[in-house]
Amino acid sequence: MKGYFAKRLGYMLITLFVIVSITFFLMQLLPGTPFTDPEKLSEQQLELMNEKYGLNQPVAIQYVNYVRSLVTGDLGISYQYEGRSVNEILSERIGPSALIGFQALVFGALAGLALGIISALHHNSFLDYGSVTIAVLGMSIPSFVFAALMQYFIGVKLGWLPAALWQGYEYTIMPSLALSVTVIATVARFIRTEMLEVLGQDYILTARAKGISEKAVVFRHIVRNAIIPVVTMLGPLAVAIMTGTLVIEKIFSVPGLGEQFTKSVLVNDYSVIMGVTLMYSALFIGVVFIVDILYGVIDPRISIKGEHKL
Amino acid sequence: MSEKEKLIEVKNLKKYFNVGKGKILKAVDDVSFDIYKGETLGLVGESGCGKSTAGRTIIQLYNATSGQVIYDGEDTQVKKSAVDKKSMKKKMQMIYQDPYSSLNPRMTVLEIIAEGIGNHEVQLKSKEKEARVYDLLESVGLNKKHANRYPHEFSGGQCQRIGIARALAVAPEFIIADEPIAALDVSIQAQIVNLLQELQQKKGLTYLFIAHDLSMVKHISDRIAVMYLGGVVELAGSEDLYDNPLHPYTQALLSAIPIPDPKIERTRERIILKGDVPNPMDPPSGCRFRTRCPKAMQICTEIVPEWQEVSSNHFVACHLYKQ
Amino acid sequence: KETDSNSNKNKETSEGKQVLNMVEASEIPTMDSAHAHDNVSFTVLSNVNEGLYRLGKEHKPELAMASDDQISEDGLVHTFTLRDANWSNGEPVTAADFVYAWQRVFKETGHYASMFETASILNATEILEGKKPVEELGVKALDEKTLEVTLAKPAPLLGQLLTFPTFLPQNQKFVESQGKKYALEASNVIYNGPFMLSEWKHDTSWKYKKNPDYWDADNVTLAEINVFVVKEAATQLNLYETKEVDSINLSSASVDQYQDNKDFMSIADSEIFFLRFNHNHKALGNENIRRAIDMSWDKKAHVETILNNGSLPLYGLVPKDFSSSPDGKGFRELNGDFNHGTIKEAQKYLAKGLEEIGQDSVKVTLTVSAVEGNDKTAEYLKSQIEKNLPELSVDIKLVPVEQRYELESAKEYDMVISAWGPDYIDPMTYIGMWVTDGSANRMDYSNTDYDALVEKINNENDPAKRYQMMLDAEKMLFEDAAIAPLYQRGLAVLQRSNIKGLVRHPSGPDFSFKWTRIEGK
Amino acid sequence: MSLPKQEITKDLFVHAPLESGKSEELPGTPVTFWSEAWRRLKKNRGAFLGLITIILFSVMALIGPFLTENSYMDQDLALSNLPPKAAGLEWLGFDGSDVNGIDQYAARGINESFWFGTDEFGRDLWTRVWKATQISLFIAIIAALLDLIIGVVYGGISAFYGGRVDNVMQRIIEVLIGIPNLIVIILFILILEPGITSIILAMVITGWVGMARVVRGQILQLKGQEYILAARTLGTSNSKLIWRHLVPNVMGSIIITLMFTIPTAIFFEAFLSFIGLGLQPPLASLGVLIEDGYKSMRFFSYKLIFPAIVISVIMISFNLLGDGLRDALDPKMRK
Amino acid sequence: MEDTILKIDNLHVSFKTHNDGETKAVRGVSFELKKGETLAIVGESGSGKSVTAKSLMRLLPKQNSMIKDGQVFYEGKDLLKYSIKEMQKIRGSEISMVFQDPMTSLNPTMTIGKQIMEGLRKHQAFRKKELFKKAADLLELVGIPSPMERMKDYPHQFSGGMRQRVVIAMALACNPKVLLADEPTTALDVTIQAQILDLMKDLQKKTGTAIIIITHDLGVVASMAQRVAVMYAGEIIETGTVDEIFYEPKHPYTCGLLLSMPKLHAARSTKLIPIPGIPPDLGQLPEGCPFAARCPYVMKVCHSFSPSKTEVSETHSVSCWLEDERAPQVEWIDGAGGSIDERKRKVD
Ligand SMILES: Nc1ncnc2c1ncn2[C@@H]1O[C@H](COP(=O)(O)OP(=O)(O)OP(=O)(O)O)[C@@H](O)[C@H]1O
Ligand SMILES: Nc1ncnc2c1ncn2[C@@H]1O[C@H](COP(=O)(O)OP(=O)(O)OP(=O)(O)O)[C@@H](O)[C@H]1O
Ligand SMILES: [Mg+2]
Ligand SMILES: [Mg+2]
Repeated sequence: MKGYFAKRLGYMLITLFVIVSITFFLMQLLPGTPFTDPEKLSEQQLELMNEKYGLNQPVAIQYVNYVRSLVTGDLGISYQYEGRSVNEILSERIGPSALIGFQALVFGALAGLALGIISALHHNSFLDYGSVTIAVLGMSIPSFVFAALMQYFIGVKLGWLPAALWQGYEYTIMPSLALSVTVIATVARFIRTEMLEVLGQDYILTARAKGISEKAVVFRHIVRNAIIPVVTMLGPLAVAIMTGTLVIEKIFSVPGLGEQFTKSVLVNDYSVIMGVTLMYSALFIGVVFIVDILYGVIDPRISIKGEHKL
Repeated sequence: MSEKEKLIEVKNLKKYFNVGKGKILKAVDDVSFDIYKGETLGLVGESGCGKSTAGRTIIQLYNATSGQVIYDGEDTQVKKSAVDKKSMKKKMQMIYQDPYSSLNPRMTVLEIIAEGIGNHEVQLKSKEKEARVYDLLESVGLNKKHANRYPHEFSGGQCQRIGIARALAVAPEFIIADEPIAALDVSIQAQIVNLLQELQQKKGLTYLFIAHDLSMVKHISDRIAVMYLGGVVELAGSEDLYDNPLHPYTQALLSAIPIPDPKIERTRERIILKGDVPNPMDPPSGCRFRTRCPKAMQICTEIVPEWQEVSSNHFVACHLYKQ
Repeated sequence: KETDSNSNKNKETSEGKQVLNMVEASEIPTMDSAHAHDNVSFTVLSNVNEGLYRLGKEHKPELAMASDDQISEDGLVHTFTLRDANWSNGEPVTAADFVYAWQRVFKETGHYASMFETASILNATEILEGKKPVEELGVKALDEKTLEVTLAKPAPLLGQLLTFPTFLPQNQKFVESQGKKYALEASNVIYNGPFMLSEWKHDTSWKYKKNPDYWDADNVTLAEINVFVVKEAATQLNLYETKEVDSINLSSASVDQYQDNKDFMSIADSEIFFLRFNHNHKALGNENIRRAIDMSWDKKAHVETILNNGSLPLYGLVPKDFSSSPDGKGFRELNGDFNHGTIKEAQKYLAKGLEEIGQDSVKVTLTVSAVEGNDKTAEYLKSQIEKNLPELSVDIKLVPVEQRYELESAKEYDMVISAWGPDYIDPMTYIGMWVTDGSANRMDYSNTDYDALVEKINNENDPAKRYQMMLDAEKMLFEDAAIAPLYQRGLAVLQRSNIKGLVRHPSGPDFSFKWTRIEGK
Repeated sequence: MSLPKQEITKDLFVHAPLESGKSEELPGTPVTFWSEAWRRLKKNRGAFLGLITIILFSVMALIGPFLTENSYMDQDLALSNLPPKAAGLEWLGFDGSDVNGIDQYAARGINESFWFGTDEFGRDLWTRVWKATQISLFIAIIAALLDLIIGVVYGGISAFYGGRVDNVMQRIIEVLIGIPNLIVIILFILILEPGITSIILAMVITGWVGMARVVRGQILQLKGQEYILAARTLGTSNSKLIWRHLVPNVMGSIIITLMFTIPTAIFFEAFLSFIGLGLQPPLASLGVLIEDGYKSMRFFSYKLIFPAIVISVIMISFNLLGDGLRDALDPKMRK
Repeated sequence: MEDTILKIDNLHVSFKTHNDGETKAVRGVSFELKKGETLAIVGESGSGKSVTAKSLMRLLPKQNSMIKDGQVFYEGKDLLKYSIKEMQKIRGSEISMVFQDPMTSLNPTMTIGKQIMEGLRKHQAFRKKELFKKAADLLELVGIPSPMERMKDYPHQFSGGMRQRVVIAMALACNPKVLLADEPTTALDVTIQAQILDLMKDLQKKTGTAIIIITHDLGVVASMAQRVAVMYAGEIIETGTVDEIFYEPKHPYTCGLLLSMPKLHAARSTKLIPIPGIPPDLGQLPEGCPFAARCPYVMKVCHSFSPSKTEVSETHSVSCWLEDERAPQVEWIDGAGGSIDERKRKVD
């Protein structure tokens, strides 16, 4: 068990390291300098700035320096917001992203679950077709189209929720909703398929043959078994949500990681780009890791320890 | 029987699988037997005891971990030129258990059967190939009209016959039938068994007939080898084995088979084995059967019983018959 | 719950009380005046701090922290007397605060250290070149309230320049006590201006509160200003409509809808947009071809239809309503339009130019970054040029801003759409760009006569003569057709009509809130 | 049983064997896998509708720009920002009036009708929408095909050779999927010269991994199938094994995956355009048009609506078709 | 009859197929089960055995199945008229069922103990402790060593044979009067099969449960059942005691089945006689006797008219035109072991 964790952790670190290296060198290829407004900067001034941030050193040395400070947990200093450390920026930014991401995930998963379950239990009925339609629409209509429409209709026309900004809880609702659309659709579709699969299994017949109530059959046997594989969806969902935050945060003016990334990329804020990439990768790898662990915990068939009695 | 020519000699054949995490699964562990020309050797044993693995190793689908398979005096395990390998392949064929998964769903029956012909007789024209396929179809009780159909249009028995035709296409001398009837309905099983027997007579084929159903094996085989957990525990002529089973496992196996005759069933005393087949990754020491053996002795725990000929052509690996 | 009621309060108060809600497209990059180099920082700093001078309502420098500015006869030494004013932590604002802050700009390699050179402060050039230590900068604290600034040469623009945020004072004791944290949060800065930053949620919002200790606090009406960071124009508009904010800039797409709104106004800005030609390019090095391009397209239709935000067509370098001569005539009016020709003329120039370089047709790349709708401008330019000058074909190359800067500096472009906003309110901020090898030149334009003229302007103390020379310089630039001006930016603004005295400056800070008040309905 | 006994006459009771072999006869005509799949697909209403829509939109993407006299890049500022107008469709809102209800065509004295309206340059949006569809589809299809080629080769090699090769190749994939693809895509687009090629390349850089995994999984599964073993005992060469046995059987999964890669690629392209990493004007993809439309959706909502509808319909169609194909091609659904 | 516990009368079950067709899986099945006896249903794959069993339990999938006709009397009451709630009370407590594949008939994510207790709790309101004890006792009864510990294990930790034991323990938890065992040993190895059959016989002796065992293995029938029903294409074509079926089969299909099986004790030279052809498609049944196409004794009438049931003896009935008085007298082979040549001659 311990060995397994250590090994997995090792893998994760290697992956992260590879990602850091790739990103670092990719960044070197990015055209332009990280200093905003060089329109007004003289050559001389630029040189001084480069020197100050160590950007005039050979790439290899910069790389070593970066990795060295990374090991100590220091992600460097932003070029865009002078003097502010990347760690600090990220720690501020992660909150909103995590909050809307989490809400979107929870709400999306629950709604998707409900939709999927209804759909599967009423297979080939109108309820089913309705849910499937919702799911397909949710997967097909780009989230930014959704977000734009929501902002206009719910925020401006109806005035039910704040159209944008980040000033309190009600401001988190619309971005979360917009973000959850993909989640709902994905989960609903997945659950539906899984449920149908489980419905055809012999053990459902066995359960019914025991005479237990239909409710118990549905929830204790069908839904439970159908939900387990949803855990594997967490990875792709995390990616979908990350992708989503990039535009959703922009549209709703949410001060999150995604918005930070798009901004930093356009102004070559190297250290922030690196930081966000690292953050996203770590999050993603973490999710994958947790998924594996969770799977082992939820699904008794998969045992990390590998012990099998007969 | 001893004057019969040996077609295949299997000597101390071992096939181990590396199943990861440093674990080794001894699917076939030190197996030796001969197959004579023109005979049917039955191979029975419970699921997972290594029958298929043995068959596949003999036909070189797997590389043996150690040991030899000598075919007509030639060691098949020795590295050979591609041409030799091909001609060797032509001599040995296999029939599979699952009638559906053993036929490529995207090929017509014609293509399926012609494939082997094409591989070995490259110069053959397609017209000639077709004619050959039609002949083969006839010989398995199907006809020309079936040639352009796809496997999913056939019933299980028909698929199995197509599989047989495919094996016959390269005119082999030796066929391994790996549970060819296990997936078929009772009423269809006889069709296939009869066909196999008929073909054997016509073409002088040699069979290795793998099954877990002893009654069918007994019906078709001249001799029977009984496998348990990777090893052959007993080998004898089929009547001999039935009348005089020596190994406690063979005895139990025979007694476990329900006989479709109520009168016999009512009076029969069963030897019911305790427990299950042990995990092949972690087999018992000494004799592998000892954990379920009603006659287990102290020695069985310690020493692997030797493979010995107890009476003429009756081999057994059991401490009870130590000479 | 708390935030809940807060936002409601915002809505209420924005209609009656002295609270203003604004949007800004980006976060405050820095609150450290030594580093500030962008409009957002400038705006915040100018409202929460105060230097010797401040930009007045009419964008003229007014004495601020200094109550007096004594100029020596040779015009080289300015002696400032400071007011009795305090920092927000109670410490008095002293002359030493200025000395410390100014020197710190060099020590910290601030972006705008070159501003000291522009202002002709003694030894600024040498310090920048590393030839002299910072301590030799021409600024000295004679006593607690007297500051002496020595110049390398007389500088008629000094007052104007000193309004620039780089010249703001900083309190040494406080800065040093904060160490690395200085200016990173609202609580890590101290204020001596009309407002204080009372809250700063990075990337989300910040809030100004009236500074009760400000020397001129009596004349400050606004109690609170909330600024929200909103990047998307569409989102800004939504917020205006839901009354979350009181003033926004409209994107061109929305102008039509609001043109007749009582809150709508169109404001001319002083940022100019122009085509920079690479003078090393075979075809674009040719004056006639450049001129042909400049004349070939419909600038009026462009600003009216494509930009549609109050921008003006530009036929010169110095924008309209930016500067006027000592006798009160506008620069633009004095010099008139350049290269304002017809398509026929353009075609003639092109023919001539093509003959000179011996080519039948020319293919050029137009580099542009997608800010300020420049991509739209580029599309229009391409279509116009190709239609009116069939011998020319234009490829658009869309790049991120940073990349555009790099390509410009390396002169790896044929034509590029550039912009220039004034650093101070004087035509020189535009004219100075084009001297040979100037850092803003970036197109290898070189005219020794022009260089000499600029040199002369810089040393001229007589305002009238100086102004004439600047007019001549612009003429010279356009005789060469060195650049092709595109337009002068305008802002289409939607602003509640009860907001009065919200001053928008053409250079430096975007807004001054000092004089702003909200009138009842 | 229910039949009256009297009908059953004595003469019926004679031995009447069927000719032998009759029971072996198969009904109907031979059905290939693909024709079977096609039949199944046709029965799936959603999928079939999706297929028709895709074909329709693809055709429109090709001929749509030529249905009017306007080219996608011809500007005429006199015609700028005209609302959609189509004769006969006035009741649907195609009446040429703007948000304030003013008929812009009448107000400006324009006789021509623009079905989808015009943009601020006076370019015909009908032409532009279909041109954009063409470009979006082109990008998506090329990217998906590249994914396919790389994925099939990589996954195929990994699974077919197995053992250490597979191990190493899998480790590489594991690292690759740890990288959030969007970030890499964005970085790559910034590094490469902007344009269609870089967008395609950037998407392919991480996109092939999915295909590779699908192909590998499928081949690993197929490798154990008995017909592959049979082919090997028949002495079939490796190349024949791949081309005749593995590829045709993996094809189904590949096509299904492809059907889901294409909309993903369309989406990604639109997404990139939306955050400002799009194409070089005057070329436009659906994403570029949507981004443009989003900015002016208040007053010129038609600028957002048409491209948004087109992209959504295309995505829906591909998803429906993909679902349908999965049902039609999935061997699990077969007998 | 007093001792009849279950009586199926003229059961018809159909499935909707994709192209709006209908698969008539069960067509007029009638039989009865007496208290404590074992009835075997044999028949080819797809002949409707499982569907019959599932109909009794009302466990057919709702969406595409229809019980078109017939009655299922359990202790005199028609189960088909029961509401779902009432049916749930019957299931597991009065009638239980064991399915073919032990690998898939247990919920993989629930412990064995929970799965056993689930049914117990529903039908017999035990307290938690008692429930546990009872469940462990059941495991012990079906021969699972150290049942207390194994209660907490998941199905994948058990071997196939043990799982089938668990399933049987579950089925017997509430002492049902009828046990439906749908091919309970088909997926198991012979030695394990022997264990399970032994166990079932043993338990039947102890509890007196009536068993319907579904199988296609005539050996299992011979060793387990007192009475046999032979199904073909959705119909029961012959019923009788084991001895009647094995030694005096009346239907050519039953006969063919017996002749196509190898006999362990017979001489090796005995040839098997296969039934030619393949079973009919239940979607498009030909008119007349469904076996006609494969029957060696087929007559003209068989192709057009369904044969009616003929009582051969009190316990033995068969549906075949050969039993009609007008049919030519065919001489029956005495027992399955009879000479083939003899039969052949008669056919020709
Ligand atoms: N490719 C393989 N890799 C690892 N283990 C294998 C492989 N093939 C077979 N085994 C293992 O080897 C043992 C013997 O398998 P084999 O298929 O030979 O048994 P069998 O006697 O044919 O069983 P069955 O009757 O179920 O076909 C089993 O435990 C099986 O799990
Ligand atoms: N859920 C279902 N939907 C549609 N058809 C079904 C369904 N279940 C069974 N059938 C059909 O009903 C017929 C009888 O099936 P059944 O399962 O009763 O056969 P069986 O005698 O139990 O066969 P086996 O020995 O293979 O278990 C078959 O043709 C089958 O295709
Ligand atoms: Mg096998
Ligand atoms: Mg069944």
